[in-house]
Amino acid sequence: MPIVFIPSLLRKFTGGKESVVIPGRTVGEVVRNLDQQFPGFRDQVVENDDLKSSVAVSIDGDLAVGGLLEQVSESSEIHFVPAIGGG
Amino acid sequence: MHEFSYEAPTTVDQAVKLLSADGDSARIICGGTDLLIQMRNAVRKPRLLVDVKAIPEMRQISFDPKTGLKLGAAVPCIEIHENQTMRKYYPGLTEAAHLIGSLQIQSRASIGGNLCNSSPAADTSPALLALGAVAKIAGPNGTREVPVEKFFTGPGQNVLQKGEIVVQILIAAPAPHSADRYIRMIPRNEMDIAIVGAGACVTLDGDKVTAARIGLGAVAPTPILAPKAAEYLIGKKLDEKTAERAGELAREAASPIDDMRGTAEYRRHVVGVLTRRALLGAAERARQN
Amino acid sequence: MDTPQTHQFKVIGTRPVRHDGLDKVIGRAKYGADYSFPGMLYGKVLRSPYAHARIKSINAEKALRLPGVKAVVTHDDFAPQTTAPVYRMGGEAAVNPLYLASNILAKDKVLYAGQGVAAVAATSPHIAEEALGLIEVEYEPLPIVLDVLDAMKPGAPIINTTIRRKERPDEETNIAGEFQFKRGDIEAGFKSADIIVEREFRTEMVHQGYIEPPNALGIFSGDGHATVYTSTQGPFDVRIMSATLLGLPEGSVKVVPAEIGGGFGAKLTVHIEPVALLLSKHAGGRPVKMVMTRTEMMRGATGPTSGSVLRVRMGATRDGKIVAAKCWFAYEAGAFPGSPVWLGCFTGLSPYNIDNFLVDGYDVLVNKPKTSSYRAPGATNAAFAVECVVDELAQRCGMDPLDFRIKNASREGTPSVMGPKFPRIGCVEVCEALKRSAHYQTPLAQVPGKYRGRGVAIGFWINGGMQSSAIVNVHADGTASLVTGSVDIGGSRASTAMVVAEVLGLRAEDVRPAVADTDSIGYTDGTGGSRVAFATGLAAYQAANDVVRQLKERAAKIWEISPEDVDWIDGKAVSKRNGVAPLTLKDLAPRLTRTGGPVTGRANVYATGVGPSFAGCLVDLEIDPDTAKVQVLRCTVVQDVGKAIHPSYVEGQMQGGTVQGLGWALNEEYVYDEKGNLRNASFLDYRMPTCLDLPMIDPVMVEVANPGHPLGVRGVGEVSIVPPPAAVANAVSAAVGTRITDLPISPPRLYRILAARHG
Amino acid sequence: MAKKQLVETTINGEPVEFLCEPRQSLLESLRDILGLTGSKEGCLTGDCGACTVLVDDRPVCSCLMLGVEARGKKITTVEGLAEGTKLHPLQQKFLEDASLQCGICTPGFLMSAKSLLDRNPNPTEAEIRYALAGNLCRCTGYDKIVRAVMDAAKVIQAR
Repeated sequence: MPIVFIPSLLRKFTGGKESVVIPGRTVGEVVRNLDQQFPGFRDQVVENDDLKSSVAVSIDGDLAVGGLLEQVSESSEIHFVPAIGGG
Repeated sequence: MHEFSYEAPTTVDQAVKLLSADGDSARIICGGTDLLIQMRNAVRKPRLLVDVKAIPEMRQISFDPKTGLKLGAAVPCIEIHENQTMRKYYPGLTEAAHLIGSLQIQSRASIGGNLCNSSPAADTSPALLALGAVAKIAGPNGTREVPVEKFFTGPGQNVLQKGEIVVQILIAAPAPHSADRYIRMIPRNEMDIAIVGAGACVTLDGDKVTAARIGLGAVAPTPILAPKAAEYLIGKKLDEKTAERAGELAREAASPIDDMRGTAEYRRHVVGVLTRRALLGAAERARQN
Repeated sequence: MDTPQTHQFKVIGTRPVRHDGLDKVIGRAKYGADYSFPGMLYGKVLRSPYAHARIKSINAEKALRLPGVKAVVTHDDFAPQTTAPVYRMGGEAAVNPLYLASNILAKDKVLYAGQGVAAVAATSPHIAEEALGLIEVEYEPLPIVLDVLDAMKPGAPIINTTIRRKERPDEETNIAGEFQFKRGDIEAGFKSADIIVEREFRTEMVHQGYIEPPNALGIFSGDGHATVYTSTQGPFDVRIMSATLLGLPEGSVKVVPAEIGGGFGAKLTVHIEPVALLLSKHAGGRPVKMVMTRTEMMRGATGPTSGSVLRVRMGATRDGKIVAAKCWFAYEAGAFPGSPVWLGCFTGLSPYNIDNFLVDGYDVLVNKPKTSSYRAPGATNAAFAVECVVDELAQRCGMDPLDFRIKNASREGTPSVMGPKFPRIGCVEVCEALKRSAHYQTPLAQVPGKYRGRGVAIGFWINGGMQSSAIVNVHADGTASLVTGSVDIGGSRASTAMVVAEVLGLRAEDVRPAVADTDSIGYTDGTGGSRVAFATGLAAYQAANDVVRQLKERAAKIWEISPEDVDWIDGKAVSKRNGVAPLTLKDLAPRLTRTGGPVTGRANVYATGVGPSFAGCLVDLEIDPDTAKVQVLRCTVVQDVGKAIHPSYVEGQMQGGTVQGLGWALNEEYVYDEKGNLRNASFLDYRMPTCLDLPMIDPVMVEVANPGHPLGVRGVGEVSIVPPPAAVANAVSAAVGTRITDLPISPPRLYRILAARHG
Repeated sequence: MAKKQLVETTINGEPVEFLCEPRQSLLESLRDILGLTGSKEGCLTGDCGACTVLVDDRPVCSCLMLGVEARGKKITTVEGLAEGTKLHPLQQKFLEDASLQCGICTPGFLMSAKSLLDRNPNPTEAEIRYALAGNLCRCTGYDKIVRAVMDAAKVIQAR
């Protein structure tokens, strides 16, 4: 099952857990499953059925360009990170 | 920019007439490197600009070993720098002129403009003070001569009356074994306004100083002389120690402020450093004259 | 194995003359301000003299009566805006349109001196300027807060009364955002440390210093369409933001990107484009040209980058292993939320593999301009603090500063501060190249009467990918053209065209690159985040391969074989079946008509596989002990560039970023008076380096291929600005024996340190 | 409105007449009246040098000179640097040495450098840096600009 790393400021939703192993084939499914286990988590990262503007997802080190639709594998490492900016 | 009209007279008389006729709202343009910026910022709003660059006597440099220098107030700084007489007899003033802005600015800016803009930080003013220069002024009531040390009355202010023009800068021929030097402190290597400027002119008899003048910029509401520092040196050998002491005395003459270019504390310190360096530099040159 | 490092490229890695170069050296290149249209008006913006004030009334009657004045607009002429985010940068960056509109033209309150209040269009720029003086604005001044720490204190003047911290919903605050990254057990980490260094650092706001004033020429058509000509880094960003502010559908706005005279991040958003359109709309559709003055842009109309307070505590074992780090960063957001503090939090410690850390970041409102991006935004501030502490740790451990860094360096598989593991990166390689450099191998000679010092620092930048589109057209004469949506700010037309030339077997000069307007090319994110050579390069690569696929079909047709039996090798179609002579693009191009018609390749990418980049800076300098003036004597910049497509322009990025960093280190800063007025809003007093202040900047390119890109390319635009301030501070510290903690290290500042030391 | 004045001047070797208001700078006159947009506006305070032109063979910031002051002068702009399609060695070396990135400062640098090489065909690096100190570039760090001027000097000397 994929492993999700919880951002520091959201760990209050996961009882302080830094990472959670959770089933899911897409980022959206992973988030839904996380929310069942840790109610309120979804609202921290999702808005209007898409990732929040301030949130990006990294899967195995690469940006999940498909957002919630991005597929994840059984061995994926999933990180929620702030959205990018640049000069 | 606001609206104005423009005239380019070819004689001083015409210029004086134009300036007198248009009340307080006429202004001379020479290099324009300060004025146009002030006008863009609406700091000055002249209705008439009188361009003096077509007046021949204001564009000439003439030197006579007896009577000294007549420097046209409108001569661009770059021409001063390129002039062999200026380099030989007034190296400090020449280097001050060559420090103003970039080469682009020096192609336009003049010592007369630098003087009349009357910025406390003007580079050529301390050099002129050190040389005991005199401004030859033409006006509706004829001409008069004002020593540079009496020329400034405040930041951006001077003794010029309505209709008056600085036509020439008059400087005595350098005495034997005398020379001048100008140094400034800027954070970059070019293109800055002096945080402090120091001009020195010394005359030596053997090892001893027989005459000295020190002009300072950017450390008071106007460019100033540091007479106590200069007097201290008379009769003394100019070396690191006496120059250092003169620098300390120059510090006492300064009344600097904090601004975006530097702190008062820093300025007070650097006055001493630059005075010392300018004096030693002038003395080194004087020994060769 | 054939890798980007071993492959024998024909075009990539060479240094051809850039395609747009000629127009730029003969004065023909058209920048935004160079466009003119018949009947054109000129727009100007009235800006607030107050740093914080309520706008009680705006009366434009007198201005409108001035002959030549055609329109006056204010915030209320924009379409009504909400705080619901508008997405740009491919949805990666959200913009609050109410804040955006209010920053451009203030709504109800002005929040910094220099904020737009009203705008005028007139028949000449001079008349427009005069009209500004006739607009009567009544202000009610409010208390201001300028210092970031003051702004965080309870009881500080509140800049935006709607902002709350999550855990304190009832309290008004200037803290607009909080970020945290955490790993391991920080207390245990510090307990295991033999040496701990803790310092507080400060930096001031700095400006990008692009030379070209922001400009926009807006034409509002009667049919509801609008066109903007502008020098922007992000034409599609201008499109969505202008459309939003004017209440138009996105597709009805066309943005024509002009040549751009520098941006460094500041021109990724809109500043006057929507105003030019608004004025055009109110002036009966006449074209309106606007060009900002230097004073306007310095005062913050385009946004500087943040000043900051940075507290760093790091611990290491005696043998030089960093075991714990704690960072506390507060960045000035300016008048609206959105400093790059989280990027500082992310990047500062990322060069190092540290098991225990805690990084806290605060985005803080102050009555200064809304900050905007500046080359590797947020990273330079953080690296300044971290790299100074790392330097001191190395010193206290008695280790060479580069050996210390190599020992602790992040490598492939090291988790970055955000958590995801690094792919193949070149942090160690950069440090090693610095060590090997002739510069590092030559000791710095001391001279009597001067202080001399050497300093080193490294830096990290994440780089961007995002979306790009590219079209490659094949011409009958055997040349090709490349059309992209990426504004070329530093030579990217050349590098992307070279990629196409490499694939198609052409010379660089046989591929003509063009930057298209927003109607003529698919969506393309802005030129920022060091993404163009990487992502638009990838689109160009794929579009060229799309051409190759079609050329193989044409060759197959000519040879009467199946396309599967055709290879494309070294720019030639080669038959697998028999010994027919290969066909080049030049051979095939005249035969396209009879083999199926024109060939166009296209690609649209949302690029993944971004390769982060590292750079290092080594600097020697000399200090005049009497005046405390610092002179840089020698400077070397090392950077992992992945694969340098056009090495000259890669070097140029490295040198340019380094010099911006040196300027930041030594003299650049925003100086405010107590009323919040910027005192040095000019190039005279905002002291960027001139060429007389600098030595040659020696660039050393290290090529660690990015495994995420077919050519090994990494973004190269930004990271070089990150290390220099720390490198300079470390060099000054070495020279004078006192640790430097504040930027810039200007003569008055350094004098105070020297004077205190001498007592 | 202050009366427009007729200015007779020589620009890039051609006699030119134009009408301008006294408040229009030489830069505005070149760009907005004569359509010579090669000279760039960067600061309007004489600090960036992007508007540098030669007036009677001396470098001048055209933003700090009035159009009416051009009367009787010989003005050279970047558009007059090449001879037809034959580039000046400086232009050629700026291209070959990759001395421009965004290119906005390039016309000003070319004019300052031309002024230097016209006076001093064999300048040292320090002399080049001094002569170019009135021109700001934010992209290149100046390295490749200085090198191009050195390289152009070599070409000129070899002639």
